[in-house]
Formats: sequence, structure tokens, C-alpha cells
Amino acid sequence: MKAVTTHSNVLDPEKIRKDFPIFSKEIHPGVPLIYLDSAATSQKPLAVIEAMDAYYRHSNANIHRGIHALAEESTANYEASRQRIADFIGAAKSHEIIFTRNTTESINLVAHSWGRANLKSGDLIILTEMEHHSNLVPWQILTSEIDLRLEFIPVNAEGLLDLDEYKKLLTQNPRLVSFTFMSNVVGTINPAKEIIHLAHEAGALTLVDAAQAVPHFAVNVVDLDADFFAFSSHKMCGPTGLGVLFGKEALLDAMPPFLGGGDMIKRVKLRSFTTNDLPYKFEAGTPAIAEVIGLGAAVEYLDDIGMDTIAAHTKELTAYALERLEEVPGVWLFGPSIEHKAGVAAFTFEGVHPHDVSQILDRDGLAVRAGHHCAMPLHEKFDLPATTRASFYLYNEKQDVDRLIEGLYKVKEIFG
Amino acid sequence: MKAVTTHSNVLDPEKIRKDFPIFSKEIHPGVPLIYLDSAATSQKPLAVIEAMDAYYRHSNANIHRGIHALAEESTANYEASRQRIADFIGAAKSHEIIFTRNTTESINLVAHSWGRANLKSGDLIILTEMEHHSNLVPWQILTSEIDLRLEFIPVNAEGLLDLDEYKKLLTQNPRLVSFTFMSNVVGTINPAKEIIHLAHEAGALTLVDAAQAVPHFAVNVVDLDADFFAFSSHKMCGPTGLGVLFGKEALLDAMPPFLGGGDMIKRVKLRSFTTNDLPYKFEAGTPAIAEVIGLGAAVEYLDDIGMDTIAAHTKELTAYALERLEEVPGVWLFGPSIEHKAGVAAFTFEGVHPHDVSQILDRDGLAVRAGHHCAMPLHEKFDLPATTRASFYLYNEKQDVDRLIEGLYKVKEIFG
Amino acid sequence: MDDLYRELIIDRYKNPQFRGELEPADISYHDDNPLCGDKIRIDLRVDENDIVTEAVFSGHGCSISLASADLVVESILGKTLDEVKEMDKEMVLELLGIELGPVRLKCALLSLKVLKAGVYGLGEGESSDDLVA
Amino acid sequence: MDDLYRELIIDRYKNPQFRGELEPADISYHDDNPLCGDKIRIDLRVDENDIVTEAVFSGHGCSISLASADLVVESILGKTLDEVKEMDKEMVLELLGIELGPVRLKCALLSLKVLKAGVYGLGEGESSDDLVA
Ligand SMILES: Cc1ncc(COP(=O)(O)O)c(C=O)c1O
Ligand SMILES: Cc1ncc(COP(=O)(O)O)c(C=O)c1O
Repeated sequence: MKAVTTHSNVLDPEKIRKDFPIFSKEIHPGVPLIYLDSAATSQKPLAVIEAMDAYYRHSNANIHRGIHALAEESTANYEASRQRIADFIGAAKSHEIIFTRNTTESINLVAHSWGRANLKSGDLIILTEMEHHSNLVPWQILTSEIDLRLEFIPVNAEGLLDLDEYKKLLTQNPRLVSFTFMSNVVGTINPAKEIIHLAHEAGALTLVDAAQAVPHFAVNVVDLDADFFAFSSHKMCGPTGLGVLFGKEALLDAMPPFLGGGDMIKRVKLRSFTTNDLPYKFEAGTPAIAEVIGLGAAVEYLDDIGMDTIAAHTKELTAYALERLEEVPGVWLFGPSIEHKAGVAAFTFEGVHPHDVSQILDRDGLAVRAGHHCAMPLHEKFDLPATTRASFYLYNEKQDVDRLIEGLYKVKEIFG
Repeated sequence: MKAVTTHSNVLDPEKIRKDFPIFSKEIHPGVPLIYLDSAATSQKPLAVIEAMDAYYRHSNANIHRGIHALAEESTANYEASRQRIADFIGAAKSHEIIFTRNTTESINLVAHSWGRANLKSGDLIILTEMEHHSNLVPWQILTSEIDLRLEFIPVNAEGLLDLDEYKKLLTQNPRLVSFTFMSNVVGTINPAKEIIHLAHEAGALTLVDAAQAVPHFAVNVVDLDADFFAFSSHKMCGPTGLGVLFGKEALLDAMPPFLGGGDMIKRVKLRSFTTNDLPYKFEAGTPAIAEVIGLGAAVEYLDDIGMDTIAAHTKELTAYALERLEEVPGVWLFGPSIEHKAGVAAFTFEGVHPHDVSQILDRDGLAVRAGHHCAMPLHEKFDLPATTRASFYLYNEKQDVDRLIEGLYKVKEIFG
Repeated sequence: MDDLYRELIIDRYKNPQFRGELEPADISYHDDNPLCGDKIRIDLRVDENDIVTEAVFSGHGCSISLASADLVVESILGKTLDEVKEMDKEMVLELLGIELGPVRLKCALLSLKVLKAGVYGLGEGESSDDLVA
Repeated sequence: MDDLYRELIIDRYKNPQFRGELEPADISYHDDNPLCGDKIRIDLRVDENDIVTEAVFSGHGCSISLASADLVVESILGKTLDEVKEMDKEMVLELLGIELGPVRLKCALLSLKVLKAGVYGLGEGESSDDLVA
């Protein structure tokens, strides 16, 4: 476990932006980029780009089995990153950190490996109505093989989980509670510690989809007592092509391997194999070496600024955005008020389809998302075919929000 | 299908090395790198490093669902790479190209998705005794669930597949023949077209592990008539974290999805989903966007030089290496003669363990591998606990071989 | 992309010329784009020579999908069903008169997809992007 | 790394001092390193006070694993089994007198792993890297 170092309490986005080369880009001639789509993927600081660049220029080699100097250097860097990432989320042991491709694969790994080995027909899995598709479809696929029962913690009109209904579901002997720490649509931060505590009391394990949480605030898997915890590098200033699964050692140890191949074995004969120790047991084949090193640099970058500082900045910005959006006639905000959320503002705009909103904003360099944001059930529940989503991160500033509001008035003008 | 453009018939490794920043590195003070470990992973040309760098600096955004300019740019680049990679291996349709993490995951995808949907207890899968663990363990895992029968095409003393035995196995109604196009240990290039033709005549499908083949010579999946074809970006001048699975459209279309989540769906409800079209059906979650763009650049780089030119260069170099290695007293070469192979020389050195060979060579900057090279069964068959492997690629030159030979004489001196 | 919202599109979106439903219709088909929830239905009547005599659309969506539905429906009046089967992506883009990114292209082509699925007599849910490739 | 092949190691590799087998032995254990096929067996005899009186190794492997086996076995003569249980990675590295990368570290520690698994009375195949972490 590691204390979060807050080097200063207030962040200067002006200075931060200098760390991100993409902000020197003109998105159209003369129009700078205003990036409000970090919930889809974050931008990357120079430190991360250069770490990978340096890896390829100076120490690229396959890891683990090599004796030559390059292979040793590469292995040492790779494992040092694993340790840094473990520290970042407060994991007690670095071999509880498994590298995958993305959050989606992390969740699928648990469904395939833990799920098939431990679940049987009729077993209950509790999810929520605000899940991203990546925490729905793996369980649906598993249900089509083992006849599981999926139940959902309802989302109320405010965009919060109904914990009373959750407690009722818990009386039905659930095996797993798998839920998002922070919604990528409405921004709700769910009370993960309480949800996990209640699940454990009911005898269930827990999986936390932390894809949006880890980028936005300090997390500690030991304090949360999370059993599984999944997130993506690309949303937290790291490279694409890399996800993380944290699992408690005892659970991971007892699970059968998922993908088979090199590195995840100790011995192989023609018709049998013995599995390797953690974490390698779950890392089959040549891993995403450069990407792991890139995520190590990302974690260092975020740590240097301080996750509490980042969280405070994003919260202030989101509060300002919600306030200003409410002023715009025809805008309807989707989701809870600022106390319960971070980083995301989703809305509809009367008479204008989100696609049109997004496209007109794009002319002013404003990058926002339009659609169902991989959460069709949540949209369906609120009878919204699609929403427009602006999301904020450490490099955004109030002026970005002001430009968004100006842009929305232009939309109104065109479609009014 | 695309003709291979051979811009010149002879390659100048001196010039090529200038494209690879790592060769300006001193591996120890005053000792330059002599990289003879490309079968583990290749080095990366500047064009590839810069393509990814440029992606992160100028066009990073999540793909497919975004309307803003960055998302469109990123999507267009990603899909253009897919097309380039399809062309590179002669695939008729770009949606027959599925992006995975590595060869290992590509093979696991076929085992999980096609295997579970199509195989039943007692079904025969034919592999070979020279397979990499990544083409053994996935089938062993599947066998532990469905009681399959695994049989192996024997490898003869020369390191070649025994095709007579293969023909006998084919009379036993196999469902799949899964084999390596080129061995990563002994370098043998197997007669893939013939193996596939015979398999099809026997009513079996085929999977080609092309991890070593694609980097080394021009391939054409349509000409081969391969059903599945797997390879890794990192072995062909591309980035880590990316693999490719080619599958025939009709087969992929009929297969159930593997990993569930965003992008692989058309519609999601709380308890059900409908799958997306190819290739997205098999690409769950945010993909390795930068890496796909990097592999696109790698393929362009290789194409510009010409795969035939590269193949000729590597062959000449390997022939020279075999010749010179044979001169060294105590060296025993493992594998076939040069007509049947490319790019790899594996050997033992009397009285000296491969670990010691590799470590002493390292002092002179020579990077070779020592161990079982993820092919324990092949080593066991020949009663070798481990071998030393030198592997060659486009940036190697005759002097590298000369240095290797000098290094081996030093080993002899120390251990003699 | 700057002329994306050229007057024609905004105008057709706000004041569609061919919005409606035909009961009974000779051909009726509907489909949606799950990405954004856009839904389009197209109804046709044809004469004894398979020439389209009436055509209307209904549904909801963004300006691109609705304007393109209005323009596509207009463009087929007087055409034979065989001619409609020949229609492709380029014809729609020409009607709209703009360049489109990959996501908006799906919006623009939804109406053509619905139209062709109907004319080919496909069953519900059988339409496919191949129709407008 | 340049003194890796310092004389001591090459010397002990070529001329081991404690190579052999004890039949019967009070403690005997063997294990291998699948990565490179190195195999080490260690046999011990102890007196009534659990003090190691005789110790030898056998097997095959690289210079690091065999030299370290020879040195490790030598170092435990006269020690109690409890003292052997306390031995760790650093003690082996000190005996060898070199720095090692991750792969060669496994070679160097194989003999200690075998020794401790034997002294702890583990069953065949039960030894683990945790013994030498
Ligand atoms: C023949 C062969 N198959 C499969 C693999 C596995 O490739 P990857 O580790 O990229 O999954 C390799 C690489 O080591 C190989 O050489
Ligand atoms: C809450 C949440 N879960 C899961 C995911 C899936 O992440 P990835 O696409 O990196 O697998 C996302 C990202 O879109 C997300 O926001």
C-alpha cells in the first residue's frame, strides 16, 4: 500500500497541456483541439510516448527467457512496471497484477476462468443497470453455456444505484457481484467499498469494473477488499493494447488458466502441461511489453501530479460544466448531481440528435461523443436512443467548458 | 491478392541497419549490439516507431463510434492498416483479418470459438512434434474439456515432418490439422500448401501457425487455401501487443464470438446481445489502435524492401552461418540443411551448457537465445534439455556470423 | 466537412417533402442503426410495370439520416424496382452533396439499406450493410 | 557481469568438491529447472543434534547452477538444519560473488531450493520459488 503523494493541491491545466503533444495540433486549419472525450480514451503525455519510444530504440527484446543483456533489461523494465502499477492501486503483491489487452479482456478472463470453474446452473450473478457492455456480454455468454441467473441493481431516476434493491438481491445467495466503480455515461461514483462489504457478508465475490475509476481518483484494492479489479491503460494516460486485472492471490492461484501457450507453462509434453506461477499463468505468449512499460510511465506521471489533485481538478471542472450546461435552454442533463459523480456530463439537446450536436461542435475543434456509449440498457431504461457526452480530465480547463457552451448555442442557431 | 514488389534483388544490411535505431546502441561500454535473436522478437525500424509516435502525438482517439475529427482520423488509419495487412498476406477481404494480442491468442481464439462449437468427444486434431507451446497448450486445454484425440506428425532425425505418417493419420477422419509453417527452433519450412491440400482432401480444416513464416518470406493465404492463419506483429518489425488471425469469411461468420464486450455487439439488452459483423465480432473492447497502425507501417516497410529480397538475404546468411558453425569443433547443429529452412540455427556445444554459451557471447554484444524456445516436446524428443539458437533477419550481415564464430571459440577457451 | 450542414440537409430535415406512411403499401420495410438509435421505415407503391409511383419514409434520427431518407425516396419516383436495386452509396452521397466520415456514412446510408432490403423482399432483420457497400 | 565467469565458478564447475550421492541419506531431494533442463539432487546426513555432517550434490546443468550447488553444499557442513532453513538468496549470491540477471538467478538458486525443500521435508514436486524468494 502506498500513500498518494500530493505535490500541490491545485493543478494548472495550462502547464499540464504542455506535457501532451496533441494539444499543439490544429484540428481544422486555425482551430485548436478541445478534447472532451477522455472517457472514451485519454490523451498521452510525452513521458509515456517517450518511454515506449525509448524501449523500442534502446531495449527491445523478448522477455523472461533471455540471458543476453537486452532481454534482461527488457524483463527488468517490464517487471518494474508491474510493481509500479501494483503500488498505484495498492495491491499487496505484484503478481496479483495480470496484464490483458483491456478492461474487456480482464472481465472475460474472470468469466472464463473463475466462472466456468466455480459456477453452476442456477447460480446468481448480480450486475447493475448502468454497466458498460463489457461487464454485461461476458456474463451473458457464460449464461448461454451455464444456465446462470443474472439480476441487476436498478438505477434510480437520479442515476444512482438503488442499494435497498441490492440488499434484497443479496438475500438470494449470489455468487458474484460485478459492478462499475464509476459510470462512463452518467459519471456516478458507486459506493464500491459498501457494495463489496455487503457482497462479502452475503458470501459473494466481487469484480470491480474500474475502467473509469482508476484514471479519476486514488483507489486502493486492499482497502476496498475487492476480489477482482479491472481497468484499461488507454484511459489513464497509458498506451492502447493493454489492460490490467488485479485478483486476490488465493483466487488467482485456484483458477484454471485461460489462454494456453508460451510463458504460462512450466513444462509441456505433447499431450499435457503444468501451469506456471502467478502472474505468468495468465499471460500466454509474448506480452505487450512496450505497452506495459508505457503504462508504468503513465502511472508515474499521474502519481507525480497526485491522484487527489487530479480528482479535485476534474470535480471542479465537472461542477462548472454542469452549472453552465443547465443554463442552456433545451439541454437536459442525464445523471446525478456533482456530489455523486466525476468527470462526465451526458445530456440531450431538445430537437437535435446527438450526432448533429457532436458534428457541429467538431467544427469548433470540440471533441465530444454521441451515441449509447456502450451502455444501451441504461439508455433504453431512460428511453434515450443516444446522448451527447462531454468528459473531462487533467488537461481540461474552464475555457474548454465555455467553448462547449458557445458551441451549443451555435447548434441551437442552426437547428432552432 | 498483391504482387510482391521487389525493388532490388539484393539487400544491403549496412543500409538497412540505419533504419533501426537500436543498432546505434552499445550493449556494454564500447561493445555494439549484434542481434541474433529475431526469432524471439524482431527489432523495429524508425518508420514503425515514428508511426506510433505520430499516432499518439497527432491523432489519438478511440475508434469506430466517434464523430469528431480525431476519432474519424484514428478509425480511418486503423482500418487502412487492416487493409494493408490483408493485402500483405493475400487475404481477399479485409474483414477476414482479426486483431488479437499475439499468435498465441489467435490460436486460442480458434480453439475456444471454432473448437467448442464444432468438436465433440473423440474428434481427432493433428498437430506436429515441432510445435511451439502456443500451438500445443490451447488444444490440450480444449481436450481437458471435450475429450479430443491429439495426434502428432512425427519429426524425423533431419528435423523434417514425416509426411507418410501424416497421410496415415489423415485416414482417421481428422477435424483439424494445426501446424507451424516454419519452426522457431530448427527453422524447418514445412510444405504448407501440400499439408493443407491433403487435409482438405481428408475433410479436415487447417490452422497455420505462421509466426515465423510471415516475417521471413512472402505468403499468400488464398494460394495456400489456409482456413486459419495466425501470426504476431512483434516478430515482423511491428510493435508488441498485437497479433493477427486470418480466417476464411464463411468460417468466421459461422463461429460464435469469443470475448464479449463493446464493439463486438450490434445491440445489447440486460440479458441478451446480438453480435456485430466481421471483423468486429471478434474484437471486443478498445483494440490495440496504435499497434495496428504500427503494424501497418511495418508491413509497408517490409513490402518496400520486398519479401523475396528479405527471404533471399536471410537464406544466404543462414547458409553461411551453418557452414561456419560446422567448422567449430564440438558444435552440433540441430535441424535440417539449408534447402529446407530459413533464418534459424540451433545447436549444442559439447561440454558447455547453452546458458553458459549465451552468457559468454553476451559479453561480446552477441544476443542469442538459450533454452527450449517454447518447444519442450521437440527438445525432449531429441533428448536435449536445451539448445543455443542464433536467428537472422534483414538487418544481419556476414560479419555478425563471423563474430558469433569468434565468440564460440572464446567459449571453448573458457570451458575447454 | 464544413458544408455538412449545407442548407439542403437542414432544410429537408426540418421540412421533409416525403414523410408519411402508406397503408396498404406494396413494399414496406424498416430498420434501425443501433449505434445511435435512428429508425427509418420506407413504404412504396408500384404499378404493373414495377415502376415506383409513390414513396414515403417515416421514423426518427439525425439530420443526415432523415434528410437522406427524404432525398432517396424522392429520387426513386418513376424508377423501376430493378433500377432501385442498382442504387449504391455514391448515388446517395451525390444526393446529399457532401463528404462523410465512417460513422455519419452509416446514418446517410440507412435509408438506402431499408429501401433495398424492401425491394429485394428481405425478411425483418435480414437487411445488411452489404446492400450498400 | 564481466566477472561472471570468475575463476571460482569455472573451477568449481570443472572440478566440483562435493559431487556425489549418499546411500542411505537422512535427507535427499531433487528438482529441476524446466527452462533449461538443469537437474540437481542433494543428499545429506545429520547427527543426533541435527547438525549436517555430510552433504553432496549430483545432477547436470550450467556452470552457475553446478558451481552454486558445490558451494552451497560446502557451506552447510557443520550447520544445524534450523540454520539451513534460514539460508536465503543473498547467502548464495555471496558465495558466488557475482551479480546475476533474472534467468541466471534461477540457475544459481536451484540448489538452495532443492536443499530447503529437502530440509523442510517437502514431497516430490512440492518445492517452490517461495523457498528462495
Ligand atoms: C512458431 C511460433 N509459434 C508461435 C509463437 C508465439 O508467438 P507469440 O509469443 O507472439 O504469441 C512463436 C513465437 O515465439 C513462434 O515462433
Ligand atoms: C466503465 C467502463 N467499463 C469498461 C470499459 C471498456 O474498456 P475497454 O474498451 O478498454 O476494454 C469502458 C470503456 O469504454 C468503461 O468506460
